[in-house]
Amino acid sequence: MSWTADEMMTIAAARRLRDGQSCFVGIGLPSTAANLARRTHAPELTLIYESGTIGAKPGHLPLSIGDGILAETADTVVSVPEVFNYWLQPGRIDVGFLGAAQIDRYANINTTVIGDYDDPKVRLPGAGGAPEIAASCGEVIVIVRQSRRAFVDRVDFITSFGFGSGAGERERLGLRGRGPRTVITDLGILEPDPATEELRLTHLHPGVDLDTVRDATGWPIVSAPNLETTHPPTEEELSVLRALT
Amino acid sequence: MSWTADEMMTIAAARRLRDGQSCFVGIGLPSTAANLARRTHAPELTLIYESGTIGAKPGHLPLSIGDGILAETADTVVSVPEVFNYWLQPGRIDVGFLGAAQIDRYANINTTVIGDYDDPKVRLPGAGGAPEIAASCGEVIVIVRQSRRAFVDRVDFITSFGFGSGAGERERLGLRGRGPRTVITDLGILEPDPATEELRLTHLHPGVDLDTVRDATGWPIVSAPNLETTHPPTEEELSVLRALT
Amino acid sequence: MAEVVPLSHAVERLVHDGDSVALEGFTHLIPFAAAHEIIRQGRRDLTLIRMTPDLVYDQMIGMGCARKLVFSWGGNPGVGSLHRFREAVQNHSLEIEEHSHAGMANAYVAGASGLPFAVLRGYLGTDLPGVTATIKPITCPFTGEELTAVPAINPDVGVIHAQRADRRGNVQLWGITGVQKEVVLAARDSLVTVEEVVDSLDPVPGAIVLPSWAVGYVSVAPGGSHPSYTQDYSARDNEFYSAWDDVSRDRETFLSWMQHHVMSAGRPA
Amino acid sequence: MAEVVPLSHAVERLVHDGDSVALEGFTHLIPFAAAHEIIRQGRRDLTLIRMTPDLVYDQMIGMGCARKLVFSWGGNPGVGSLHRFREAVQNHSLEIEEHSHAGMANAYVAGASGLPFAVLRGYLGTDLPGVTATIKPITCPFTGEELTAVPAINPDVGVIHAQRADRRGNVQLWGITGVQKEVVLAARDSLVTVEEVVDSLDPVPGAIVLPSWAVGYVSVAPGGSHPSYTQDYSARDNEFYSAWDDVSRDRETFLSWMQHHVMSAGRPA
Repeated sequence: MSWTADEMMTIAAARRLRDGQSCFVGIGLPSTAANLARRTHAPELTLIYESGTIGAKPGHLPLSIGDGILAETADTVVSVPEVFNYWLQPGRIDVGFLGAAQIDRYANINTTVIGDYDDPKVRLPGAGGAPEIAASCGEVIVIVRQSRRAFVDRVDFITSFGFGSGAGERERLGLRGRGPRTVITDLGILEPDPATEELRLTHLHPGVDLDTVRDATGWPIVSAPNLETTHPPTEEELSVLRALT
Repeated sequence: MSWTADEMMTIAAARRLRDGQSCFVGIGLPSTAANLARRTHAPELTLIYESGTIGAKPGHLPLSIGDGILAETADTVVSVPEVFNYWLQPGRIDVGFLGAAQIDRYANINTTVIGDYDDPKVRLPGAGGAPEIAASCGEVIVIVRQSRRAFVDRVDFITSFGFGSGAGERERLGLRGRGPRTVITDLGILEPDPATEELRLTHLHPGVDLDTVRDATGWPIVSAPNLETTHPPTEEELSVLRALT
Repeated sequence: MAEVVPLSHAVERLVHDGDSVALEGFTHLIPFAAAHEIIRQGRRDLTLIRMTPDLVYDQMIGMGCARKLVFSWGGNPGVGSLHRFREAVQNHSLEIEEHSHAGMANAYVAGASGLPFAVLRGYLGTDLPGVTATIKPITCPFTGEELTAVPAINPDVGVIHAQRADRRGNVQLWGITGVQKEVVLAARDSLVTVEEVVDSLDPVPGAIVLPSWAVGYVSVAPGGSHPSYTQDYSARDNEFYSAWDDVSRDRETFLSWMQHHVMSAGRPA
Repeated sequence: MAEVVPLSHAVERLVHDGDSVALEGFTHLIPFAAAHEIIRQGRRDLTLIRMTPDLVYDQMIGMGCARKLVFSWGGNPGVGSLHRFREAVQNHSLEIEEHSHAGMANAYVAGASGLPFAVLRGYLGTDLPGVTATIKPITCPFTGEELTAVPAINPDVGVIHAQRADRRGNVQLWGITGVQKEVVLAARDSLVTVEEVVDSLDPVPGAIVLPSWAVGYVSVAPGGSHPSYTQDYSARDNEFYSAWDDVSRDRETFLSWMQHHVMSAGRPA
């Protein structure tokens, strides 16, 4: 059986969600991974989209965070202020699932601009719900394809706070969530070093070597002492994922 | 035809409501008057109760501000935070209709305690929605039976702000509504002097003389230069009121 | 995920002496059955929180459950006074923290929102800030305007009554929904009594749904809002509210009534 | 009371050069018909306010209506960039005021509530406060904790699309309702386009109702949310969203598309 790097990435992300958790889902890869998890090992996963749909059980993947299928299948639909104020902000939601245009060694995320804010090389979409998802969810999973363009030493703009410039900063700011504990890419999995909060490689996906990861990372990335290889996709994971997309 | 002083009071209050207005209604006499108005000259009066029922059209008088008949007949039912924040606070509502245990010469209202707050002679129910109704409605109508016990020189406790100690205070506090423009009693109608905001008698109900009002008022009440006699209840007003109560 | 358990079990697990407890329901859906179980279990030194204490807290205060009351309107709606509440305040046996409805509603909103305080246009010019320490001025950082702040309410336990739940513990209520969503979300743990448990919650106009994972315990208590009401299940017992004036005016009459109607009533299964 | 008038009349009366205008609808119920009428009427120097500019503001920006944009996420959902928006920002022809969703949602709530500002746990640690002057710290007067304040949004005109209204101008919408209630209540005046006007608004689960007296104008615009959607009336045209990427990438292609599909389209009756 064969699979693409994107399939491995999505499956690895889905596996990180535990059954019974609540998950604030961004659109795109996070939504695919969360829906895959709900269809495989985590049928009791509660999906929450920023459009206010709580407990959505979409039969097909939505293109946007506000597709009709989300409202029609949700346990309840609340207003957008309510989803941010009553549900996200108090830290009720276990996992926030984010993408990124840039991410740096301390897991800060940029989705705002490449270059200078006032004279951008590339203007990106901006923040959306991400800054508060990154602040308030119990933990954050980032899913992003690994490349030197995306994995930079320091992001051009902090749209969503990871660990700032290292350990202790989240606590100093009074952020409630534990921040981006997992970054899942098409090459492997990165997790913050418990002492420094610097992202280091903890898993390589099957068939990927360390040099490939180093070449795709804009800082001298370190491997965890117990670097593992990700379990390859199962047949079930692949077939459910392919039926979904 | 004859009528009671309470009937005259309720009818005089109902007449002050204009068709098409929105009215934040307290329970008891205010609710009776507002429902009488809606059944006579003001069919397009919008009744709003603090339970969150907007546009209630009760077929009978509710005993409480949260009776089922209010929700069942409302244009919409909103949460209690919403009715105060989105509807009352911004000054959207034309008229607030309040009762009082004590009211003073500057139309400040007490529904909290008789005597000292920390050692009350009589503990009354308290504020409810009244402080913010008095602050935020376009204007306030107070309906209260006139007696020396109720009409005092200075209230023991300001639960709801009228004009404080006189003209200009509402503006200094930044209150948006124009305050208690009308106090309707079983003896007549009091309105603030435009210069001083002190309540003075502008109408006597039919058959009531000035001395009776003076005896029932705890400060030396002044009559307006153009003191009028309230029009007696019409047959329609009386019959609708009696059918209602 | 909410656990569906008998009411007595839920109260035993949730409510402890000294807790702050908010039983909400704005005229509609007042959780009397839960209150009666708390009374029967003999809880003491509670901080009772509720916008309108109503008969439900008149009973709890009269039975000695409360050390402190946080409230905004303490009357018998459309009838008059709450005599047990009134006597307790007048003889200084109950500490009070007094707000307006707008202040309390916003304090619950802040509690549900994970914020330490709420801002409102309220209390200005009144004597309430002079007697209630939890009302403070706050200045708008953009306009310089002075407004009012109240701290969040985050009770140890939030209790509401609802029309129904499904077997997974999702709760559905409709009609006047008051501050019920807010109190459940603001509370550290929560109990919802329901008229019935059903297989699935068919959508109802005006209904709100509290997902099972945001609720602590669900207990079946048919008629559990009496003498208040449950829209589409029961009507408000206005005669009970009127008659309460006489029952509660005298302490002995009250105690004997409670003994007969609440204390010796069989515990719900 | 809302006036029910043709869309072109409503836009003529409501929207003037230089106004601040918020067209809301969170993916669902985006008021494209109203936007097209504003474009056809040639409005200029508008401050456009919207959480997700979406294609609707890509079109208005590309057609030169906007001086400034207040927003929180400027992408083509699930597709990629908004090219007219992106080009305008990159060549400095559009002033921007940038927030997060939580910040903007709360700014609308403050606007609807008659408050000058809102408080949230937001933006902490991010670079947004450094580039957006309308994000300021605020200290809790009870706990001393530092939070974030944003000023209220009170647009000159709020515009939404809804399923239906009755003849008196009461408006009903359901499905994902986003910040639509807030924008209408926060705005100085408002316009609601609807799929249809009906005799009476039968209750619908999940629906909100805006009473006629809280709405400015109602105009009938069937299909007025296309290519977004109107639950129970139309489906989202996902292909249109995908195709927009090519239409909008090049300025000339965009202008010719707009000329053909919007400018020379007959004004709605």
